[in-house]
Amino acid sequence: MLIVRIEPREFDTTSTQGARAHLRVLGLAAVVPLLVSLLLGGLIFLSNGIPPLHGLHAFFIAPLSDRLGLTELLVKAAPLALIACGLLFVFRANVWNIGAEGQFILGAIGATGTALFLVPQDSPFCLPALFLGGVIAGAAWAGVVAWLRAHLRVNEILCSLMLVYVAQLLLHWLVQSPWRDPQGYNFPETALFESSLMLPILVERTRLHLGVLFVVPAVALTWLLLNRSLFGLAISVAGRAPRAARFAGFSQKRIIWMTLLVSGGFAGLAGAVEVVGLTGQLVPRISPGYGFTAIIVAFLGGLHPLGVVAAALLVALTYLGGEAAQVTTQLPYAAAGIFQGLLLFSVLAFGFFSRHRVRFTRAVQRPAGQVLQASANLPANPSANSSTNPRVDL
Amino acid sequence: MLEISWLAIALTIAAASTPLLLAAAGELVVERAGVLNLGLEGMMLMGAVIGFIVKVESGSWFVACLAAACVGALFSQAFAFFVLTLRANQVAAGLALTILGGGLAAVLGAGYVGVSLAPMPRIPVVGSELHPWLGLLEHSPLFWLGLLVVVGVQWFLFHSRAGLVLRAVGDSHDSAHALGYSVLKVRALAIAFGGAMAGLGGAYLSLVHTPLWSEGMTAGRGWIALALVVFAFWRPWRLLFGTFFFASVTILEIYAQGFSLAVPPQFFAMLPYLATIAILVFLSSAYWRGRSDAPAALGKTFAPPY
Amino acid sequence: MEVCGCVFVTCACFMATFDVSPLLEIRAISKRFGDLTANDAISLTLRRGEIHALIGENGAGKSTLMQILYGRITPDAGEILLEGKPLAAGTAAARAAGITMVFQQFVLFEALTGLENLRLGLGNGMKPRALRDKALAFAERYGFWVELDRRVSELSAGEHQRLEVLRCIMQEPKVLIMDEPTSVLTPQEADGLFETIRLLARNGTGIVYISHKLREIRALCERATVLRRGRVVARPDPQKTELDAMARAMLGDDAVALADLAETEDKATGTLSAVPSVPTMPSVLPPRETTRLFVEGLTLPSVHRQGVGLSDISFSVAAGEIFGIAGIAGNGQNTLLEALTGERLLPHGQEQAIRLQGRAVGQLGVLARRRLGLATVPEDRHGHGAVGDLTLKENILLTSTHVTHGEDALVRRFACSGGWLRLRRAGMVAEQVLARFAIQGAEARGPDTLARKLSGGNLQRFIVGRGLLHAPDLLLVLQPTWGVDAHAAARIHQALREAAERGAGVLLISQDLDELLALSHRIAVLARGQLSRPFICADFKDSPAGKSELRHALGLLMTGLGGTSTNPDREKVL
Amino acid sequence: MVYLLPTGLHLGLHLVLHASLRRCLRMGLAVRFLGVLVLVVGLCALGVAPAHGQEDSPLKVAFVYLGPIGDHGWSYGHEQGRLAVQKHFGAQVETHFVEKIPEGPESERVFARLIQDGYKLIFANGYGHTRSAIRAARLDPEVRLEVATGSETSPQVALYSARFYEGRYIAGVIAGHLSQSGTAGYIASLPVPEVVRGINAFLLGMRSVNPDARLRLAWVHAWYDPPREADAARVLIGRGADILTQHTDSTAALGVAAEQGVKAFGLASDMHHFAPEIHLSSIVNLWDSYYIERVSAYLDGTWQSGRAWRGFDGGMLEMSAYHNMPAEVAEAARRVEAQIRAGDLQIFAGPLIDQAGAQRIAAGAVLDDTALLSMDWFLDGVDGSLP
Repeated sequence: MLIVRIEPREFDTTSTQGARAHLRVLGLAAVVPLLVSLLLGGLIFLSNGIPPLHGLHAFFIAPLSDRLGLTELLVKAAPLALIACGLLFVFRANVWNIGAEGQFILGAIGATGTALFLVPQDSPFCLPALFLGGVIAGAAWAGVVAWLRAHLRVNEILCSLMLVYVAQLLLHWLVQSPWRDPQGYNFPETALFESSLMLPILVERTRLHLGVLFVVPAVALTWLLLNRSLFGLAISVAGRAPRAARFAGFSQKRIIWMTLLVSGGFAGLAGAVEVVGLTGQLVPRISPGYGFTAIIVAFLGGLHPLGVVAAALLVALTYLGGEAAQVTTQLPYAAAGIFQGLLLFSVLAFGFFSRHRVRFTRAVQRPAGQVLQASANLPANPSANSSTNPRVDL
Repeated sequence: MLEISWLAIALTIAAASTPLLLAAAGELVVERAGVLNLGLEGMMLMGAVIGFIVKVESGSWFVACLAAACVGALFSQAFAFFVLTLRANQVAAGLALTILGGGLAAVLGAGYVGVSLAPMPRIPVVGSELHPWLGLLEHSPLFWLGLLVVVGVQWFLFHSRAGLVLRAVGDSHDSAHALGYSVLKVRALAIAFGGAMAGLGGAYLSLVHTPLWSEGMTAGRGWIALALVVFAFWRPWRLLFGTFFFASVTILEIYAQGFSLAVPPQFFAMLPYLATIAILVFLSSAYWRGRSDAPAALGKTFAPPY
Repeated sequence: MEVCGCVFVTCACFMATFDVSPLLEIRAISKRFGDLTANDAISLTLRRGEIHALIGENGAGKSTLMQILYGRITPDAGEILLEGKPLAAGTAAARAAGITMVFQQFVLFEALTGLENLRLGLGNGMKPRALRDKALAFAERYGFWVELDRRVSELSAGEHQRLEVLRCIMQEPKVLIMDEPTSVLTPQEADGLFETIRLLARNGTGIVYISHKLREIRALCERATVLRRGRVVARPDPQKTELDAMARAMLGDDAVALADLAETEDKATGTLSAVPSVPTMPSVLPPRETTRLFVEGLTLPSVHRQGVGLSDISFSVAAGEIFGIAGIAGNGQNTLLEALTGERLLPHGQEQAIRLQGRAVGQLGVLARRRLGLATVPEDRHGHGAVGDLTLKENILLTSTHVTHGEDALVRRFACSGGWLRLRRAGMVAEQVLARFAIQGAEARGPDTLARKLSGGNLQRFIVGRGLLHAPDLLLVLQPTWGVDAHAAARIHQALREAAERGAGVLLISQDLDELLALSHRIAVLARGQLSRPFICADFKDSPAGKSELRHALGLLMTGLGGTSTNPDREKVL
Repeated sequence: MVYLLPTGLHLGLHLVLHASLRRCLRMGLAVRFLGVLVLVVGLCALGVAPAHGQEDSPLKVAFVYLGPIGDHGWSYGHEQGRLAVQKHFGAQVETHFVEKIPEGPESERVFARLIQDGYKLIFANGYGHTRSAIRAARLDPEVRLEVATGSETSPQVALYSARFYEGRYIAGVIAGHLSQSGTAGYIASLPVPEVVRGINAFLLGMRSVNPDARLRLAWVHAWYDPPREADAARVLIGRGADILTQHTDSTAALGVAAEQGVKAFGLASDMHHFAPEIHLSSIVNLWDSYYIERVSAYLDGTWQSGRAWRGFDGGMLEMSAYHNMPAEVAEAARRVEAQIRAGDLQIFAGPLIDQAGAQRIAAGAVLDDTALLSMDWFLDGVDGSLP
């Protein structure tokens, strides 16, 4: 009988050999998921009658081969990275805010509301005010979750998810009724912002706007807060051992509040950037699911700020690739979802394989006679052991 | 006239609630076993597209439904593999399943968009011409299957030994393991059942409700089914009320348009979500804490001692 | 013919009683976890109707061996024969073959009823009604009563244990493994359990009884196997061997070394609750000039529905004093610790119930109390006192934020008071702690070692060292040597004594009487949430008779039998 | 600039990678994985030189569709137009379509991508594509875009649409004849003037036959949401409608109508084969002639921005064959069609009374195009309101 055993992989990273083995496994864990995803993706191309290499080229490389593609990559990755940065705080604290989509929408609403009703158009503070409006609205939406979680102990996964739909409906109501552009032929969208309320474009004739650069300080701040501040330490402790957090004097409620507010604030900022940098108005489809995709980004990035940047670029690439592949190969746009799903699954899998080894061993029970010879209080011979238990290490 | 109208409302609500009922009944079993599968949407879409394709290609309703259930179950095993064997985070794996399912279904169904089907025949009721109320009973077989599944799940969980083991696994996987029950096997089976039911729920949409295939046609019903399980306090028969309520709200929203309510329709549509939050608040109140049927091991990863 | 039959029956009886072939035979079982050899070619035989003790320190390999026997862990080598037949792998196979186990931590399902738990424990498809009848019959036969229709979450700890035992004996097992079954029981409950065990043995069940309480073993067992570091080191006869000798076998040469180490003080070692020699006790009560902690009329319900709360607790801890609170775990210790550390705040109006350094702190949080000079060593090392996935230097920050006092300048200035962390300085401080407490296992990476990489004893020393870092005025210690090897225990005791000598008040909450007697100046007993009058140890110092009298009195109080256990005499509390 | 970006990306990630290798224990695995991944992709990207459009190539014409071409509705109709263009011009043009491009900011990238790929004339068929098209047009002064049912023009962006309401009116006439209850159901998508106009026209058609006719509305708040459309159809039938029509893009309503035995109209293309036993007729959009005309104009250099709005006479509309109705009803419908085509029948002729009882246009007058293009009120007789 063959049994599969899963054992933790421990590396003695103090010795060069151990460290090398560790690096080898990590390297493997980095390359293999990619290859697996590409292989499976290639198979999907093949099954749709597209030569796999051609398809993969169209998907992953063609979109990056010109200025437009590169700038679009950044434009697309920026909101993902911003939201995911915020999600790092909650996920590390073991608070499962999966309602970033709703917070993103509220951020867009907040920025639009500020632009339409609150700011005098010629004020020099109007742009910051828009972002502030977005951040506050997003944080407030997450604050609802925080309040429910911290004070009423409501499961945050479900209530943050429910609030996404409430936010979407709120957005639909706003653009269809009170905030609808009076000159807009009843189309469900708000009036366009004045150009003074839009972020400047960085590269001529592209959509690369100033908001994309917000990612840099956001990531730096996230890294600093998580790794070098007491707040970050409190988050790590609370996420891993809530009792230890209480013991250390980190208030659980405060951590829930703070992490959710930060996460909502980041999502709100992303929503504001989207409105102020790109659309210049509020439209019903302001988010193509950024909030949900950012969850993938956070996990793909290993819950690390720099990883999040790389993951955001990669996931943005799958979106661009999906569009590009549709243009060149007629593969449905949704194929991007396949690559995202595969990537996430592969990363989950190889995260596991880098931490555990799988052994296939023969069943331990051996014929009695064989053991009788080796027993009688003698320690079993290890070499005989390994020869009778052939094993395959993964 | 009025009578007909109420009858029609009831029929419409019943039709709209069936996919929710199927998917939620499956998810309820999964959650009772201690696993939170957020991949419902993906599994429903897979069921919807495969059911539709098989129906178009084979012409048999039965084979189509069977295929949808099988594909749902198979697809859910990908989730099971990651969550159980590889001990991956359930939230991440569930989301991955949703995204992957949406993408795969779209690619698989690309050639079937716009293909037409006659709707699935209903089970005729003898004498339905005599009185309109008897017409209430005329439904597609999947509707009846949904009710049967709820009854079956109720019986299974609370009156069968296997159901007891499943609840035990969801309550404390360590204890169940110590007693020699295979936690992973029980959970894998539960996830497979959940996948099959989600697949059928999706197939209901593509085979009965519309009947056509379109990308992303579940339009968030998987997430609602997830909320429904909470709504039902993890009790199968309460699912009936839950689905009825959710479906009523979506249907009555369309009805209400005729009456020019002062409330914007969007606020009407928010009701089910707000109601779910309210239920969650209620469940977590001091009275219910520790007394609710929420499985204690829900969402926790089981790592057997090696 | 009749005679023949008689002889045959007699023979059969004889065979049954003196069956030469053992019921269970464990042959050369080996198991390694990474670098650790948990079991090294262990063999053991169990006869029918025998109660066999398996003795060893924490970490000696007892639990691993039993988990292997029960099929939860697959051994690397060796085999198990039950009635001469090899046992297949897996828990299910072991249970089917007639092996059951009463776990130290209950294997019960909180959300299910007692009856459902029994159904799950029995592999057959018996109808619930028949099962209930059978359960009641068994409960009657073995003389205890269990609530079957309520959810387990609503039952008490004793009822949990009875349910667990009932579930095992209803399977009419051939082999019953009991892993420290008395750890949560009162002596009276334990006596009841012993009766049940003897009855089972008389009916032919082979029982493996795991414990390190040697007195229990002497009372119960016929044979014993002593494990140390994964090997069988002795097979004494518990009825004949001196307890002292068994303890030495259990501790091996370390015990001797330890005796040398602790020569000047005493021989107490945390885990050796059964070491027969009464340790020397502190001889003088320190002068009671400064009161560090003053608790008066503290009443607090438990957060858990079935937990034990506190009712009207009063005591005080003076500077330089070690105040011991004895009591079996689950009698309100956790509630008391949470109330004292500030993890739980007292309700409004009760601020005065706890006074630290003369200040009412009932409404102050953990940080504020820490600033007032409180340090704590909680019971759970992993997940409470330390976080396994964080490094030592990060762990050292856990109790150091917002604190600015300490012996030297580095300690005073390394901790952050909000905002940014000072990781480099924290690393230096962690290194100090590592060196001062001779902590092993962190040589390679120093303060960057993950806490979980340290062994239990070393991590506990680290936590104690961290507690002493800021020269606390009051040190709260809960079960400091639970599951810690003898060497580490001695070090920890020494550290506590030094802290008291330096002028700190030490509150030691423990269920280990030997530890308490060895360290404390005064000892009170916490039972069912109530605290007894404190005993001044110096009063009993004079004779061995006095010591055993004290031990006896404390034991009675711990089991809830002491006459004066209810309200402490407040006059005497100072 | 073009080459700086990937190089920078590459360098940055290289730094990430090295840093992470050094501190291998403390950092997440996936970081390194992604580092490697993006590095690989970045290097590949560097290796591929940007493609430049070649001269003397055929005119590249792109079609951007809101829905799937298989919807047998709106996008399907446009796809028929594209095929006609390709057939008409042969090697002179190269056409290409992109489907399921949602309205909103994301569509701008699709336009930009197409423009970058050298497409010079782009047709899009969602009103929400308008703003994106205007913005994207700035990328290339030579590019011309056209948006069907769009909201605003620019020098590079033209709008085109059909006078669907003419077909709606004829459908209303048929419904007026056939409806037993005098009540028809109308599944509406979004409250844009386009939809509002169709609803009013349908009611006017019905009332031209049966002055007491009523029209019930059900909004589904989407152009394409089959399950919701099916729900709405069921609700309308439940509320007494015995004729269904829809202003959404799927055939779901026809499916429900077939199931419930209620007669229904199709939209955008001939939907007869979806429900042969209950399908009455479909308002078919014909884009062939318009597309061919505009492509020729671009090739000739005579393309001009503007707003094209044509009905039966302009060849943008036709009614598919009439089924499931008495011959005299079909005859009446044909007669009305001929009148509209000839300009003898003004659909929005006064007096028109809105729901609030106000007279929108007096007897003898006709609503002009400006009023039609911004219509946001319902006639008396419509059960329902603008959401």
